Formats: sequence, C-alpha cells, structure tokens
Amino acid sequence: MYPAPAITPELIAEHGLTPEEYERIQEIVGREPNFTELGIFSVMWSEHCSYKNTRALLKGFPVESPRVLVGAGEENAGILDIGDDLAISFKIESHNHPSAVEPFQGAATGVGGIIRDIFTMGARPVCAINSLRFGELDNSEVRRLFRGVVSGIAHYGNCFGIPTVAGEVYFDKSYEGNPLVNAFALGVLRHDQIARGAAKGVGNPVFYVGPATGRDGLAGAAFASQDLTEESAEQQRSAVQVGDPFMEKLCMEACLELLATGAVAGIQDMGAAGLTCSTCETAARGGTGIEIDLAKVPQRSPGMTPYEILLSESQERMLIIVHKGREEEVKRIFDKWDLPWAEVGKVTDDGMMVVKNHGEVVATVPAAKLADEAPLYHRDSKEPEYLQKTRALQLADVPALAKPEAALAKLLGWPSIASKNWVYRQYDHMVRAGTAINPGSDAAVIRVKADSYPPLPIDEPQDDIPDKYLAMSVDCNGVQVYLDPYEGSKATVAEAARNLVCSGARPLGATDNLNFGNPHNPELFWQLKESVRGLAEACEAFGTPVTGGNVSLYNQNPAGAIDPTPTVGMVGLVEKPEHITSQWFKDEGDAILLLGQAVESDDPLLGLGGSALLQVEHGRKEGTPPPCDLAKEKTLHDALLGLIETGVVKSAHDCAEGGLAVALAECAISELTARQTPRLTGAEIDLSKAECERLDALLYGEAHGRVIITTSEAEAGAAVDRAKLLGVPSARIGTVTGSDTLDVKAGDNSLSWNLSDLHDVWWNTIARVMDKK
Amino acid sequence: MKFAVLQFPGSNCDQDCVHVLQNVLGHPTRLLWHKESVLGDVDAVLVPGGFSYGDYLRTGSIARFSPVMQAVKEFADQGGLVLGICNGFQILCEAGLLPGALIRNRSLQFRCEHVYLKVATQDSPFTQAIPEGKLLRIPIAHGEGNYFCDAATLEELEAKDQILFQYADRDGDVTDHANPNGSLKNIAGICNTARNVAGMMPHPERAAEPALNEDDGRLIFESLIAGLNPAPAPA
Amino acid sequence: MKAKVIITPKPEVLDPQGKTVQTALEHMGCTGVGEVRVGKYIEIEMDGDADTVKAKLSEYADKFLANPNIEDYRLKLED
Amino acid sequence: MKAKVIITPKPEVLDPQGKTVQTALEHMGCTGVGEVRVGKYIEIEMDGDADTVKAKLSEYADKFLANPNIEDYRLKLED
Ligand SMILES: Nc1ncnc2c1ncn2[C@@H]1O[C@H](COP(=O)(O)OP(=O)(O)O)[C@@H](O)[C@H]1O
Ligand SMILES: [Mg+2]
Repeated sequence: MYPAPAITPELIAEHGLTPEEYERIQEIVGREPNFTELGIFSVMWSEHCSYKNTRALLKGFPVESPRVLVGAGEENAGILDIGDDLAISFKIESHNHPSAVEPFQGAATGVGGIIRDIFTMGARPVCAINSLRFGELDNSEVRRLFRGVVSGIAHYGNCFGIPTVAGEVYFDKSYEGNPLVNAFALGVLRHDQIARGAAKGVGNPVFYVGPATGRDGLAGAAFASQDLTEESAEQQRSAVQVGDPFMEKLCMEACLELLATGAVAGIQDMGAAGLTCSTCETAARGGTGIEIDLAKVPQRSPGMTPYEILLSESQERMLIIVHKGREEEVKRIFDKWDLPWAEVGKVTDDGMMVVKNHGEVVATVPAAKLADEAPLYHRDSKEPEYLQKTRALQLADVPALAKPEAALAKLLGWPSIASKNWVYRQYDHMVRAGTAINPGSDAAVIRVKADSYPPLPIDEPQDDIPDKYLAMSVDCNGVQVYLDPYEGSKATVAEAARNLVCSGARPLGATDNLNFGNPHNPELFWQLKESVRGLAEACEAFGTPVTGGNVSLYNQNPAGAIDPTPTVGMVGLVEKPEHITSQWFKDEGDAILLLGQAVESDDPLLGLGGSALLQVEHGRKEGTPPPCDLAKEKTLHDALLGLIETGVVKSAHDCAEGGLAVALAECAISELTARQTPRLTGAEIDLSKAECERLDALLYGEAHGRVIITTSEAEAGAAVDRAKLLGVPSARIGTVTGSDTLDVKAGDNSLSWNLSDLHDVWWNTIARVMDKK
Repeated sequence: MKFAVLQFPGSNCDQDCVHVLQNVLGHPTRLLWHKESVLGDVDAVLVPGGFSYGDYLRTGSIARFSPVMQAVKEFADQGGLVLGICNGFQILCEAGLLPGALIRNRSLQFRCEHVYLKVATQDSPFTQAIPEGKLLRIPIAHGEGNYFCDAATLEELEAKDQILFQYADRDGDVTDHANPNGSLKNIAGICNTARNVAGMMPHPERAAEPALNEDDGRLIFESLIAGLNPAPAPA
Repeated sequence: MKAKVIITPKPEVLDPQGKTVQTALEHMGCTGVGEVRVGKYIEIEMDGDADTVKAKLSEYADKFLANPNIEDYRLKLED
Repeated sequence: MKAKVIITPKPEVLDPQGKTVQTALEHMGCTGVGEVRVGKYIEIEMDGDADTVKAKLSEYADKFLANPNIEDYRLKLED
C-alpha cells in the first residue's frame, strides 16, 4: 500500500469535516477511518452531495402531482408524465466554482454533467437551457469569464447535438469573480423506459464504461462546498476537468441501446464525487452492498492512488449494474460504439461498500450510512441588516426623470435587459429539427417527435407516438430576491410560469437551483430560508411540483455574497401546435391588449422597488420589490391560456424587467427574419386611462402579473370581455401600426421612439462590448 | 426514390434528414452506419451534419477514411447523387469529392441563425426545382463554414457554374455584410464538375416543414427528387 | 521516440485565428506585432527508428494529419 | 524577427484531440503509435531584438495566448 498520510486534526479540517463529523464517521466505520475512507466521507458529506445544510429546508417543496412518476430526490432526476405513456425528465445543476476557475471547461463539463443525469434516467436528452450570472461587463476579467462560459456551453452542446433553446443572463457586481453557471437539460422517454440508479441483484456484475479515470476534478464536490478563495481556486486549477462531448454522445447512445436490451439492473452516472458517489448511492438505493476493485478501473495517469481514483471527477463515465449472465450484451454494444468498458466489481448482500485495489481492501464503509446519514444541520438565521436600509426607500426619494422617454433606450441597452443574441447565436438551437420557438421569445417551444425517444428492443415493433410540444423557461430576478427573498422568490416562479403560459403552454413542473452564499452566515441562511419558503408557496400555487434541483452555496467573492439567486427552470406542455405563441407583434391593425393592472396602486413604490429603472437611472439597488400575489397570477395564467386556446391570441409577452415600456418595445423589435434582418413593427399606445401620477412608474414600474397580447381588431372587444369575465383586469391599450415608431400617449405626454434606434441598442449592446476585446 | 443517410458516431442531423425525407416528403430512407461498406439499393446519399468522429483535429478529416465513405466515393464516381450538409459538406471536401476546404468562421465563433441564400444556378439536380429568383431562408449552424479554395479553383468553380448558393441580404445582394462566416465569394454551397455531388453549409432539413414555420429547404430536396423520377405521391 | 508534426496554414489561406490573435495583441498594447499565423502542433510517441517513423508520419501527415489544400506541415524527430 | 509559441496540453489534462488522432492512426493501420498530444503552434512576426521579443511574448503567452489552467507553452525565436 502507498504511504497514506496519518489522520490528524489538520487533515480532517482540510477535508472540510468538523470534529463532530469525524466522531460520527468513527462510529459508522467502527474504528479510525483510513485516509481513503476519510476522502470518501469528505466528498459524500460535502454540501454538494449531502445537502447537509439545506435538506431540512428542501422538505418544504411541493413534490407531488398526478403527473409525477419519479419524484424529487428519488433518483438522479425527476420524471413527469406528459400523456400517451410518454414522459419527460429534466433537471438543473450548477457548475459555478469550476467555471470561475476555468470558464470554458467549467461550463462545458457543467453541460455534460446535466446531460448525463438525464440519460441515466433512461431518457434521451432533447434540449438544454442555461442560466448565467456575471459581474459587470466593463471589467475585462468579467468579459473573459463570460466569453469562456458561453463558448464552453456552445462547444459541449453543439458537438453533443442537443439544441440549447433558451436561457437567461444577468450582470451584476455581486457576481464578480463568482459567476453562476446553471445548466438545465430535458429528456424524453416512454413510461416503461424509466431506468433506476439502484444496485439490484446480489452477484450482479458492476461495469465501468467511458473513458479512463485521470486526476482531473479531484474532490470537485468538496471544492464546490467551500468559499471560493484564491487558495481553493489554485488547488482546483491543478485539476481542471476537460469535457469530451463526442465521448458523451457515444456514451449516451450506447447506454440507451443497452437499456433497451433489458440487461441493465441499475445505472448511474459518475458526476460529483465520481466513483465514490455512484457506488455507494446505487448500493444504498438497492439496499445492497457493492464491491469494486480499483485495479480494474481504466486509468489515464500512472500511479494513481485509491484515494485519487475514487475521488476523481473525470467526465463522461457511467456505472452500470448488469443482470448476471448478460455481460456479453454490454461488451457488444460498447465495442460497437468504440467505448472503453471494464467489469470492476459486483453487487453484494452485506450493505457494505468495499473497495479493493489489486485484491487488497482499501476501504470498507456501510453504503447506506455513507450515502444517507450525512449530518443534518439547522443553521441559525437572522434577518439581514442591509434590509433596514433598502426597505427605507420611498417613492419621494426617487426623483422624477426630466426626460422619462430617454430611459427606454438606456434600459434596452442595459446588458441584463439587452438581447442575448450574442450568446444564443453561438448555440446550435435548432438541431433535432424541432425548435418551434427559437431563443428570443418568452419561452422556447420544442416539438418532440417519435424519433426522439430512446430505442425500443430490437424485436419490438415501432410504436405510434404523437408529436408533443414542450415549452421551457428559466428565470430569476436576483435583485428582487436580494431585496425580499420571500416575495422575490415567489415572483421568480411566477415569471417562469408566466413565460410558459405566454408561449401557449400549461406549466407541469419545476426544477430549482439555489445559488446562495455561505450558510454559516445567519443572514445569508435567512435569505435561503425565506427564498425556499417563497419558491415552495409559489410552486404549490401553480400546481408545479419541484421534481429536483441543485444547491450551490458558498458563492461569494471577497466583497461579500452574491445576490441570492434561486434559479427556477420550468417546463410546460402545449396542448396543440396551434397554441404556440410568440412575443412579437404580428399584423398591422391588430389590437393591443393589456391583461393585468397597468399600475398596482397599493404598492407604495408603484413597482419601482428594485426595478431596472432604479438601478440604471438612479444607481440604486434598493426599495421593496413589488409584491407577488399568487392568486392573481394564477387567475391571469388561466385566463391567458383560455384565450390562447380559443385561438384569438396572435402574440403574448409578459412584463418583467423594465416594465410596460420595455415589454412593448420588445414586442415591436424582437422578431428576427434572418441574421441582421429584424422585422420592426411599430404601434400606437394610449395609456391615458391608467391612473398614475408618476410617468416613470407607469412606463418602467415592474408590477407582476401583466401580459401584453394582440388579437385581430375584430376579436379585441370579446377578448377583453372574456378576460374580465375570467377575473383579470384587461383593457385595449393600442393598435399595431407596423410603422417604424413606437408611440405612447400617457395623460398629457406624447412619447415617440424610433424603432431602429431602439433595436440597435437592444440588439447590439452586448456584441459591441464583447467584440471590443 | 430511395435515400440513404450516413450515420457517423458523432452525426447529429442524421435523424432530422431521415425525418424530412421519409415523414415529410414520403420517400423511403435508410440510415447507413459508418462501418458499412455497401450502400445497397439507393438513388441518392445524404451526408448529414454533426461532428462525425468528434472532429477535433479538423472537421471531416477522419470520416473520409470510413468504410462507408469509400462506398460513397464509388457511388459518386458512377454518377450517383450525393448531398453533403454542413459537416457533410466538410467531409466531402476532405474526401476530395468537392474542391476546397471549410475553415474556421472569421468570427471564430459558432453561428446558428437564419440566412438568406441566393440561388446562383438552377442548373443542377440540387437546385432545378427552385423558382427563378427565389431567395431561400434557411438556418446555418456551424463553427467552420468559411469556404476557401485557391484562385485557380475559384476560377474554375465560376467558369463551370459550380457555385450553387451564396449568402445574401434580404434584397438578394451578395454583400460582405451578409456573409456570416467569411467564406470566399459568400459561397454557401457548391457542386462538383459532374454536377452530381454537392455540399452546402446551411441546413435545408431544418427548414422543410410548415409546422416549424418554414419550408424553403424543401425546394432543395424536391429538386433532387424531381430529377430522379416522376414524383411519387407525397405523404 | 517522440515525433512532432507542425502544421501551419498555407500562406495564401486566410487565417482567422491568426488575425484575431494579432488584433488582440495590438489591443492589449503589445507593439510591433506583424503577421500572426496559428497552426497545430502534434506530438506523437512512436516505435521504430528515425527513418521508419519519418516515413510513416509523412504518409499519415499527407493523407490525414494535414489538409494539403490549406495546410503545410513539417516533421521533427527527437531522440 | 519571427517568434514561435508552442502550446501543449498539460500532461495530466485530458486531451480529446490527441486521443482521437491516436485512435484514428491506429484504425488506419499505423502501428506502434503511443500517446498523441495536440497543441497549438503560433508564429508571430515581431519587431525588436531577441530579449525584448522574448519578454513581451512571455507576458502575453501567460495572460492570453495559452490557458495556464490546462496548457503549457514554450517560446522559440528564429533569427
Ligand atoms: N444564455 C442564454 N441561452 C439561450 N437563450 C438565452 C440566453 N439568455 C437569454 N436567452 C433568450 O433570450 C430571450 C430573452 O431572455 P430574458 O430577457 O431572460 O426573457 P424573459 O424576461 O422573458 O425571461 C429568451 O428567449 C431567452 O431564452
Ligand atoms: Mg418574459
């Protein structure tokens, strides 16, 4: 055996374990753990793998609905029924710290990781989306990270052959040095194709498939579970994981083909904590034990120690438990795809995870205790000090703008609002020939056709599968969450659902990525607690269970924590293709309707709290954000869906950052016929009926629950009446003129904007900053 | 007519091509694994987009040595119709079935967006059914679509009317501004001198269904079909 | 033995990567930069004596490692 | 003067390109191939004497030409 370091208090601390945790480990193994075992516990009990600081909170999420086939936490990803014996599996996951250290590979392997989570479930991944946060773009280091992350996502997704169909990007100082990279993937499968990550069947052989294990990503899970510092980053720099999307595609094809044979008893990807996590979790789920010999694991670097092999996070590897006697099928299929494989062990009956190296035992740990009995903490929480100050803001503190119309171009050119085409044109968002709504509208819509589902057994006749239309969106307004974690988080869910509904979809379920700071800080933990409360309540209200997600804590830079960012990815089902709706104005002469109240008069800040306007024009990240009334939201969503289903809605766009004015402008400028060829469709708007003494609030306030729709002139009246009947305030506010200006009348003010000018700042701002070098 | 669509391990537009040919246009279509060395009974071969073997060294550099490509070469030599799309175009160039090469986009970035294509000639099995003067709107999605060849080759391409498609603006003008990747003469697609082998960077299979709001790409497949036999009833 | 294959874009071929590196260097304030060309550098561990390795590699460089339409290559052997 | 920057993936880092080339060579019947690593080769025309050019290029190689997380580089000057 190699000379393993002695276990000292320092070594224990270096592994991120507390003395109490170490005691618990001794109890579990019944003796002093050796160095390898210490490593195993440290990664499995890291926040990233064990959720030790958040598990208690996450219990608050609604996780059930008649559609849930595999619920949150059961497996690598949840599964929802979409009818006709078909199902979807989706999940979001963060790769924040690796991306801070090495943006290209960090983001690329983030995409790779989430795709593996999906095909591990037996589903074929059919689309990806992502949610990104960076510091402000005037900083060249931020630009380097942004450029690297986007090209990393593009590289992996494009080469793998998955369309990246939507996403969001925000820029805020709080993310400087600690960008957020949350990757989401969705897959489809038949009900009877669900695969499980359980080591079932004592005596069944355990296979390792995929490329050899190297020293890359050593203990990445532990790295993700501590503050990002110079030292921790430096450590990680020596172990950057490099992604190989081609390998992953082969791996996916081979796994799906193998699953179709029925030879697989259990399957799990090797993600965070690699071989360690996949072996002990499968054994824990199967209620079995597992024994592997590391000498049989393909290795890329000579002289790797058991500790290194077990903790490596080399990419594109899978663990497969095969029904005894059917080993040949694994070999045949993996050879067909020219993929390395090795039989590395077997399922046992004693509940132990036994790791050998050349026959010699190097670790013995009770699998279930390791996987499921990580310590559970209830952290202290305390309302943050800063809220005193931010809540103090009154409307009177916000001076009226001398030229309110000038703010529109500024907002449209604010990188967080500006078009993200510089990002998504680098992503192949059309591969699989199914993208019905490309990036650039409220939510993406994809068509899933029969050839998307995983293969059937060779001798089974092809089934007749109807096309399905799915919509998805990922959202989070971190500033609102910062200013009010509870309301802001409710609003996040509401916005995700609203984006789906605007596209014609009924929301089915959600996945969340909780990106927060250090949970040991009571103020930061309070943010987390309040945020989870808000998310849970909102998911309940919209009937969208949380089917899985990810927690990423310790997101801070030396100046402090990031804005709390509970990203929510939501998926909806579009009943019929005719219901698919995009956000841009369609035809000249169409009527423009506003669903929802133009201004919420009971919000003392009239929607300006935490607004983009306040940040851009007044340089303040303050105020109480507009409250989110979930019942009203739900009524709006139902009414809008009802209208869409009657066929009268020609376009629908919700109001988010930048309020009514930005939303109207986007309706007029966001249609793209081809590269550099926008279709500008002007409109005349009359807001005189909206009672509001503040023009800035009327134009740029960010009250929730508002959607702009268009209908033909003939159907406008009936649509307004119907919306009212369904309980939603609604009014005709204008007409699509198709001219090259957007004209708005509000009280005595007549404002007019040239659409080419607006389009130019909105469309080109990010590219101009990024191409500056 | 019968189509074969090649399938390399890293192909990712293979299913899309099959879908359009078979389900949308109603022609029997087979996938052909890269390790196969016989094409069988086919009228036309599609080399689809993707990343054939990962394409890390140079796009298409390995694919040209695959058994299936040897068969495609023979098929092409005998006058069989071969269309390479995106990665397929890159492979056909590497294999010497088409002149020139596709290098990195001048932006060094992958580009996925719709472009307008001017049809430079109707005199080919790939363009014959496209109405005169019709500007096509079809998406591109590539990182290496910047067509390059030496001056003599370019001269020959022009002299022999081998340029099929050029990137254009909405008025049909072939301008530098309309060029998404820096390719020579805005070239988006070419054919060989015998006019039976063609390659193009844009993806007609992604623009072949009214259901997805666009079907200009269909005209290219319909050209192929029209040339081969009296059209069967579309599905 | 270790062999190296250096592949460079032909002089007449546009080299977008080289061009980008050149402009970027200038933007970063690096003065006196002339033309920049970006190529590939392949290190291959290979059995055999210098002549065999050279012969083999020329063959594969010609037909696979480099694309003669756009690239030149040279071989270097290390001992 | 002409300077060359040779950029190679660090030994411990996965090199999918190198791996692909290695397998491809083997498939094509090239025997005796061991490890293959693929890197970049940058030729830069630059004003100044050897020392200046060397100093400048090291600076930019560190911060821009090579990715220190996963790549090593070396400089070579030609006269
Ligand atoms: N990182 C990204 N990847 C892909 N698409 C993106 C990305 N960021 C933004 N988009 C797309 O740009 C459009 C506008 O995004 P956003 O302003 O966040 O929309 P909304 O406010 O409706 O949520 C959406 O279609 C979105 O999917
Ligand atoms: Mg929206």
